[in-house]
Amino acid sequence: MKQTFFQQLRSHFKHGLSAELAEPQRWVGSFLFALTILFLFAFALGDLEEKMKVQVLTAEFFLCSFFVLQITHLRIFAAEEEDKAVDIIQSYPTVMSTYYIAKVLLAILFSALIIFPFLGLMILLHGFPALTGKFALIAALSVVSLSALGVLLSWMTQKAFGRELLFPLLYFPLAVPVLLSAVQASFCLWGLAPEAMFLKWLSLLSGLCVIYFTLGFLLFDEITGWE
Amino acid sequence: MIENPMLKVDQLSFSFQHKQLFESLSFELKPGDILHLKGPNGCGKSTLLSILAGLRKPSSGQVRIKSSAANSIEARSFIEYLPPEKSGLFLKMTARQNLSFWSSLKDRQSATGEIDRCLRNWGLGSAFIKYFPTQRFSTGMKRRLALARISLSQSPCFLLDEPLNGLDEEGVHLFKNMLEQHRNNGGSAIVVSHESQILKTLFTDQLTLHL
Amino acid sequence: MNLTKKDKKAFFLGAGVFAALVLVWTSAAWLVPAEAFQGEVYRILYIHVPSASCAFLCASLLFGFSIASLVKKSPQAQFGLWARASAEIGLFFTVLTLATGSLWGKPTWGTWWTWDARLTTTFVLALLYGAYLLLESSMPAGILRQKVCAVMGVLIFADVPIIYKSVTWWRTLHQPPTLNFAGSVPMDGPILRTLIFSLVLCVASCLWFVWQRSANLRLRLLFEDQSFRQWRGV
Amino acid sequence: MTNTYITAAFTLGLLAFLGLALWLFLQRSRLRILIKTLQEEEGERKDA
Repeated sequence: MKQTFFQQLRSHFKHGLSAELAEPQRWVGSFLFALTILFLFAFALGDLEEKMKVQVLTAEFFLCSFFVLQITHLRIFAAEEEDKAVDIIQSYPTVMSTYYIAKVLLAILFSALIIFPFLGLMILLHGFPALTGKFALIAALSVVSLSALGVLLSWMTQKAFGRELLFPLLYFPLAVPVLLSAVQASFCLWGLAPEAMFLKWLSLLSGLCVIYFTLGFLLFDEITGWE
Repeated sequence: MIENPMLKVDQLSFSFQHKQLFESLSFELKPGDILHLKGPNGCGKSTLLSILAGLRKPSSGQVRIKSSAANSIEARSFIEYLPPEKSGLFLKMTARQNLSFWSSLKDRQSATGEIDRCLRNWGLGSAFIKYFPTQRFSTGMKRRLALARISLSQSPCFLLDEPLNGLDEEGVHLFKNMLEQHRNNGGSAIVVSHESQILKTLFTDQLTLHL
Repeated sequence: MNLTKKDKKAFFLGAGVFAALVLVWTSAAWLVPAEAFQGEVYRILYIHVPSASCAFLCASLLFGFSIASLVKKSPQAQFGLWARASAEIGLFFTVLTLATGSLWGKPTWGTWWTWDARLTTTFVLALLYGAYLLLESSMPAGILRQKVCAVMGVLIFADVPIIYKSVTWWRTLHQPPTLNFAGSVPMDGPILRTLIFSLVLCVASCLWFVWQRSANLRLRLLFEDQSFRQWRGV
Repeated sequence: MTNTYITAAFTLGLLAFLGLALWLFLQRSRLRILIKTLQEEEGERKDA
């Protein structure tokens, strides 16, 4: 009666999707957060010289996506924790790594749902020159690697006291290389950094995706089940 | 041929922050047995059930479910666990979504017809229940939905912690029928409950934990 | 003062290492000949480089103990305590590295803090150690805490080289590393010897600190168990 | 001017090491005392 890997992955993902859709206020909240960032920067931007403007807009974009990701990851297990469905999932014959992968995919889906429209708005309103495939690739890679990391940390801190304070303190230092390479890679796009470095930063970003995903995939089993 | 026991516990002991809950506990559960777990509050009944459900690691001793360790995937496919206070539901989702998720996890993929019949059996068949999130259910109805999940799964071994809390007359009656049917089909169960008079007829043997 | 004989021996050994360190550092600070380009201020290297290496050594110690506590399932093995001790001592050495780094930066670059590749990496490492200790203190004692902290230890170790690589790429655009471990500073004769001496002694004292701190943690655990058992009248 | 930074760095290093060793030493002796009083208590309880 043992389910295959993909069957369980599908049922976790399908169920998680309807769980997220059943509770829209969670990710609508972070969309409103993104809008506030958009307006704040619009007030503060003024008329900067072109090179400076691009730098500030890049900072705005990655600052906002980092916090949207953090809000999403902090609440990713809320549906299960509410009525202790987590215990039932762990008492069921679930392959916990499929549960991890399903949650990471959901985190990526719902944060991308907020971050990419936000990017569209920035391009429209501020003339942010990010309408290139390369920048979309950078944004996608950083969302994926941060989601793989965020879901793992969110499960780890589930039973900790003062979780809302602890989670960002764990999340930020581990996210430094992702944010750094994302910002520097996008600077290469606009001539603020040597062109040759773009591929290096991209390889580092994708390396981070692989590392955080495999670590999460392997280590997730260790922190579930018999606690 | 003596059938191999459904669940075998030997020399199990558990201490939580230096408080010894139980010491070298051994018992067996054969198919068709309904064990009543009794004992004063705080003697570790719920802890014992969570160990058997593979949620907690015992300090020492072994738990074998159909000859595989309690926290292995094979063992988990045989048991069905009901937590004491909370019923383990997705509160923002409807009763149908809850049941279809749990059945898909146990490779049963029960069709909506089967789910609806199960809901009707437990008196949860009305339209209101089909379309509204379970957070609007009363405790009794939540308990019935959790018991519906357990009966739908048809796993051989049930671990039920205070199944009757919140249930009304009809609920208790439905639960007794389910347990009886489960026993006749060769299933086994461990029940932690304080209303032992109501369920006395169903229990085959009992185990008392002391403080 | 009723330390056992074993304690006295351990602290005596520690005092010996410390005395040797005092000797090497005082000679490094004043006696060893000045370096051609930077004059006197390069001497801070003798304390900055060893403490930085100890900071990164503690990261690998933390990694080793985390893997051990993940693999070894026996609850008695106190790898969790060793991991925590190495994280605490690691934090101590990262702060020391940052302090000596900025003391070295002031005369060389005229500012207390520069986003130099190694300083930034050490700064992030300090954040990681702080995060690890905060995670451990905010979870109830038990097997889950041990496993979660071990996972954090693995994440830290996996992250340090990546941080170092990315920060070095980032900083080399603006100003090439004037001094790195192998070093543009001509390493020969007395300079190299003193550096190796202070490095060896610094590593020795780091291991000693980790060892003593974990012994204290084990002792406290023993005291807690015993007092609780006594209170329970077991 | 520069050697003030050197002396500052080295004294900081040595003081830090000394402080840490001292902290460990005091902690160790405090724990030993606590455990001793515990054992004495245990002894008294056994005799009583």
